[in-house]
Amino acid sequence: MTLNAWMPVFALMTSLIAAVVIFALPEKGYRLRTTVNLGAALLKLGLVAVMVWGVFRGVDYGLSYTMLPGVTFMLKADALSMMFAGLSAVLWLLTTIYAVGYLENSPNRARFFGFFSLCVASTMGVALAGNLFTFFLFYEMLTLSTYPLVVHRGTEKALQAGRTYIIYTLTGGAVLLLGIAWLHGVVGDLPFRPGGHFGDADPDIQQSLILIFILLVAGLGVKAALFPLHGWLPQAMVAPAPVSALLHAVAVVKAGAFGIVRVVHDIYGVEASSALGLLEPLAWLAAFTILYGSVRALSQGDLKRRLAFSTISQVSYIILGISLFGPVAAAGGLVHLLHQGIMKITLFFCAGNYAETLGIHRIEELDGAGPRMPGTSVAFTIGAFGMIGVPPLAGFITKWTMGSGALAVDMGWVIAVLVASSLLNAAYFLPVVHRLWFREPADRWPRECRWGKLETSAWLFWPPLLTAVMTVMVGVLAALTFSPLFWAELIVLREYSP
Amino acid sequence: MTLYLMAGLLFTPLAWAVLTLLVGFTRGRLITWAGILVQVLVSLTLWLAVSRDGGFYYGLGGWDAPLGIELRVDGLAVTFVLLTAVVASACAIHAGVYIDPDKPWHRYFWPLFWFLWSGLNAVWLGGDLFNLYVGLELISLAAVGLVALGGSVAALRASIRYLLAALLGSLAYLLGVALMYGQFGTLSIAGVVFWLDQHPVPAGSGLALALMIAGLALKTALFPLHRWLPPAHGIARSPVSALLSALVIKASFYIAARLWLELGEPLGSLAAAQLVGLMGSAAVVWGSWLACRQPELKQVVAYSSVAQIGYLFLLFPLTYSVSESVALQARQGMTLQVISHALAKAAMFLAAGNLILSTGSSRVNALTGVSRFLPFSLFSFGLAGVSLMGLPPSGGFAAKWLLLQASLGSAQWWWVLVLLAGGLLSAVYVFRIYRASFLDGPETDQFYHPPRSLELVPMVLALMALGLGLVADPVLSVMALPLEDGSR
Amino acid sequence: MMMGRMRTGLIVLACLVVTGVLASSIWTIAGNPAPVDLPRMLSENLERSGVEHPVTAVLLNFRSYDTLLEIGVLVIAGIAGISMAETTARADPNLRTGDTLLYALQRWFVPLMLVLAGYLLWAGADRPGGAFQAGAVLAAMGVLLRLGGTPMTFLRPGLLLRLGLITGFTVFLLVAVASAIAGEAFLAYPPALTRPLIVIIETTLTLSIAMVLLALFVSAPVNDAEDPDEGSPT
Amino acid sequence: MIEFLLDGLLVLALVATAAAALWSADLFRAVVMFMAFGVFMAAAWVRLQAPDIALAEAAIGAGLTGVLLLDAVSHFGRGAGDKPDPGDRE
Amino acid sequence: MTVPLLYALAGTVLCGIGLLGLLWLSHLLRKLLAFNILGSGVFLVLVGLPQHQGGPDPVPQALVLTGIVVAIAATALAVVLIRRYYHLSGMTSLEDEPPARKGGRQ
Repeated sequence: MTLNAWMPVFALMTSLIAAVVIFALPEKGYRLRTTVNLGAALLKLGLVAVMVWGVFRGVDYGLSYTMLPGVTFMLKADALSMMFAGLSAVLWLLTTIYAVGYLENSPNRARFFGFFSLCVASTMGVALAGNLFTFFLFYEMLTLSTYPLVVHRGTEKALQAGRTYIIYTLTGGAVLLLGIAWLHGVVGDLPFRPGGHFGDADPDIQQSLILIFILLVAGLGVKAALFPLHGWLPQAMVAPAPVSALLHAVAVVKAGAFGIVRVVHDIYGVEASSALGLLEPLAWLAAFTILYGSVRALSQGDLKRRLAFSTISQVSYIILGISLFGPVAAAGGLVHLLHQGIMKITLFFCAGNYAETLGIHRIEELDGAGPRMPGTSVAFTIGAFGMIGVPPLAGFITKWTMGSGALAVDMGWVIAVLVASSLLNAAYFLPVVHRLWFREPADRWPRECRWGKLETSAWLFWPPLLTAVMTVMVGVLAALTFSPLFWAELIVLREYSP
Repeated sequence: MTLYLMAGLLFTPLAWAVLTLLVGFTRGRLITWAGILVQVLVSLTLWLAVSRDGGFYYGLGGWDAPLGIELRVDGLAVTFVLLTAVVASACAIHAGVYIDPDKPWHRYFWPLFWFLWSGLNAVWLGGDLFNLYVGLELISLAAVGLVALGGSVAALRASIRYLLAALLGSLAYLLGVALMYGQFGTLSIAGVVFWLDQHPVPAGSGLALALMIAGLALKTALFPLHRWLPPAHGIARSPVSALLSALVIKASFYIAARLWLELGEPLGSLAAAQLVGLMGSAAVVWGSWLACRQPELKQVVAYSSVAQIGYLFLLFPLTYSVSESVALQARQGMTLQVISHALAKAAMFLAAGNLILSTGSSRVNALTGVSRFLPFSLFSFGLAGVSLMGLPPSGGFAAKWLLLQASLGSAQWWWVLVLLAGGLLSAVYVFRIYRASFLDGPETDQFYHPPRSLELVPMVLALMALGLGLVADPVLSVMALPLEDGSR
Repeated sequence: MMMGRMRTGLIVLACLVVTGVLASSIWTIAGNPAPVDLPRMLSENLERSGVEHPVTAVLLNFRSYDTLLEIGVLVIAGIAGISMAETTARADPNLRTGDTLLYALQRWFVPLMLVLAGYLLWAGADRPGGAFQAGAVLAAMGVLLRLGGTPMTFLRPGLLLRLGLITGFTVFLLVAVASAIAGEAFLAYPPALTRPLIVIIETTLTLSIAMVLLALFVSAPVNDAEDPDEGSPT
Repeated sequence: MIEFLLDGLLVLALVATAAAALWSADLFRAVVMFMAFGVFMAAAWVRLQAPDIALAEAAIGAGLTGVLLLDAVSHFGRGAGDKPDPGDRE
Repeated sequence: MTVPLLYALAGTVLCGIGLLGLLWLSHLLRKLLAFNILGSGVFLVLVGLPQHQGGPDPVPQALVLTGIVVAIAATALAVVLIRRYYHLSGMTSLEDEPPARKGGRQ
């Protein structure tokens, strides 16, 4: 076993061990806990960075052993997994910083950060899984480790939301398990492989392959909040801001979308899936979800709920992208995995700041908050514009690439969808921005400023700004090597010409 | 070498039962610790020996079957011996702290415990139909004695019910044995199998198998014969409940499974297999449903046992007239389910005992705020719950996966539905406990904090149940070991 | 009530069915010959077993493991029984009756039973009879004495009683493991000593069996002390 | 032939006493019937050329169990809920 | 039709009666009687069936002796439990819930 083989394990272990240590620490050990948290986050970031470089140079990180008769536990780092791993590594660091500030002197912090690290560990596992079985392992682990975070507040409402969340996700998990087990029964243990395995699927298993695909997508669609299965997401809003940021930007929804990408690209393979006629319905479903989410977002008065529905719509961009049978569009979809993460987490951080500092939860309370909290509000504005797709921000890159991709495979209707959703985005984000900057502040806010010059505690102030800057950067520097777009094109290259 | 090992294995528990009977509770505890050490070492060595150079038959008293009694020491048997050693020691260590030594009747806990252990070993290794009957009675009476210990009305009520059910079960089994002996003139299972290989199946011998399995199903509390179980497992002291749920019901199931695997093909019938599977599924659904509606913590756990037993009986339809590979998967799934349920359920009962100890109430909704002030016991409970729900990477998940594969492989999709639905239903009652404990309780900590040793034992068991899935393959490879000299 | 009657009917029907099926299959089984002829093998090995009486040979040599465990069962019952017991509660007068019949019974039967028990024990080796029968008779005698009001203080739960309970079992066990240590299989008697060993075992067993049965008989009611049981709401 | 008749009678007696032991209205009589059943069983064992069991049955079945149960009955008081009524299944 | 077979069949009848009693009767002592009768029936089958062909067979006889001892042990224990149960609760059957604990068994 070379060191390379163990790299994924290390990347996993950093947060797993962090979780155990944090559980072991006493509630009081505030300073030590924070150190462990940040230390682990930084270490993980370093490991991931090394692996990104390695994967780019074609180093093969992976280890596998037989876990059950005929079933292998397989960890493996390829371009796609590094994209997701990198995203979660970066955002985990920021979110940890944010959470430390957000939960200052609130109870049960040991529990919170413990499960928080566990959740990130499972996300890492999802990213680095080498086959569907391993993927499922961490996928369910993610479900379990996020439940305590959702119900963290311990109020009736939180527990209700947790109930809904668990019912949705576990049922989805069961369906997914059935799909995986069935697939395993039909064709055995398949590692993820660019180009997939069913380029030449023999006709007599095609029927079951189609059914299995439906099962898999249905199972994963729950976390990805595809249209009929999205019900849990808005409810999960009761969770503390860092959690919803993580849930929506990185861990849960992305795990679902990521899984769908894996199934389409690395198990079935795009050719096979389109040959089986599976991609087009998926595309339609995704398109519908995009519009549906945006429309529902319009009517939400609660800021976080509006963001939630925006998530539902945005995540489906990824699925739409990969389900359009063509490299450029696929790159657009994949890059959105990153872009949406960065933008959405910015917005959630800001929402958290408003709530924490000014006690604002509803949109109409935001009047004039801009001058009061300039930094946060600038970040929010950038994020919102990004979502709308204002050039040269991240969202614009996504939509542009996808649009051209759609044209390349002459599916004009996608353009229409993109335009419509952008308009809708504008329709539900611009009013918020307008309220922020151009309305008279209501003076029920706490006057005194506890944090010196800053508008809020430093822990809460910097993360959103950073992510906002990223939002700009990934847009402006999209042409550079190692920009998300570049990386997505790398993935697509390996997928379409295996 | 193995001779001494076997002697030690059979002798130690009985001898320790005698020793502990002669002393009081506290001294009995010390002696027990020594005994645990011996027993665990012996079991482990035997396991290693068998996994190195295969299983063997061990003729007691120097007489081979059919005249004497032969023990059948194969991979499966020694694995269960080892499992028993682990779980029973854990329960004993927990009990040593948990049980109040001042009550005069608690001195009788240790001897009963050791007799129970010896009975379990006798059953795992037994290769002789009548000897298995005696072993079963040993277990049942010891278990009843443990439940009745302390003799409150509720305990008596439960134990009498338990006793009657157990007796009826063993008599049904014995009747089956009588028919078998009348038919084949021998009591050794291997002998019967061997004869059946050469000869056509004689008429009227199916009933024997049916009677035996019916009796054993009653002792295993298979739905709809389960009504004796929840009172008994609910009322007993937590370590006792752990023993009962983890090991005792497994003993009778183990015999039933072994009989079915060896005699099912010739003597059984498709209808019977499907019927048993159906009862198992009903147990899964009904047990979980009732577990969701229990107001008391230990009752929830007890009914979850009723449900989990249901999975085990899916073995019957999944091994009858199916391809070799499917049957193998089903066998392995069953074994993993037995082991992981034993570990998880023991952990759960012990943790439940701790929670009851610290909340001072046995009701579920008394758990409010527990997650804040004593997360440790709750955590072990939760981890055990993960295994019961069959979520990865627990042993329960591995078992479920194998059973899924088996039912898909043999195109019996209806069991697939049962497996998935069962998982979700168990999630409902497990999360019911989490929910109760996550509710934000009073600001102050008014719970009694049990000593660390009490909290550690269930945690270890739960972690083993959780990790089992990751090391399932090596474990299964030992269990697949054949006997060095085929059947007699 | 309607339900009750229906259930009763069902139960009766079920039992009838069971009986019928059982009888029919016994009839069929009786038809076909048993493949293994155990009795013959038995009689061939009888002289190696050290006793002339085949049943005793089976009980204490061929299938001695059964017997060991079975004594275990008896001891368990005894333990569980005395764990409930508190013998002073037996002082209730209506049992210490001045019943003349009982006295007569005692006067005539007790010695008789002693003799009988002794005979049975001694006969066991080569004629019908043996430890169980002897033990049972002994126990019955004890019961008579008991009913007659003899206190039998040694039956109070104490070290003495517990020793008595397990003596036979212990001896049996020691013999078993001694053979194992000698390198034989568990429970294999050395050929030379078989007979004496079996006699020793039987004698001690007789006493213990009688002891257990008596203890169980005596220890019926009860100490009113209770644990709070966990299953019940507090 | 004649011993077949005898066996037949013995079997009938067994069944009759068994039934009586279970369904006689009075608990005390039930137990007495049971002891009678034990005696008949002993006889049956003799007929089956199983003298050991016969002895054991006579001593244990008829004697000891009977006494145990009689004592229990006297403890219950003979009237204690002893009419045969539908019971619960185990 | 031989003598042992006759007794084996008689055994089945006793099994039937015992089972009926065990299921139907509610008084615990009667259940106990039923259990013993059921046991006797099983023992008859155990000895009678093999002896139907080739003469007396000591093995099942030995088994029955063991079985009888187990049965008496169980019976004696049951009597102790039942008597204590009656002593504490005044009940002779498992029919009605005692006041001591509600819930639990559905």
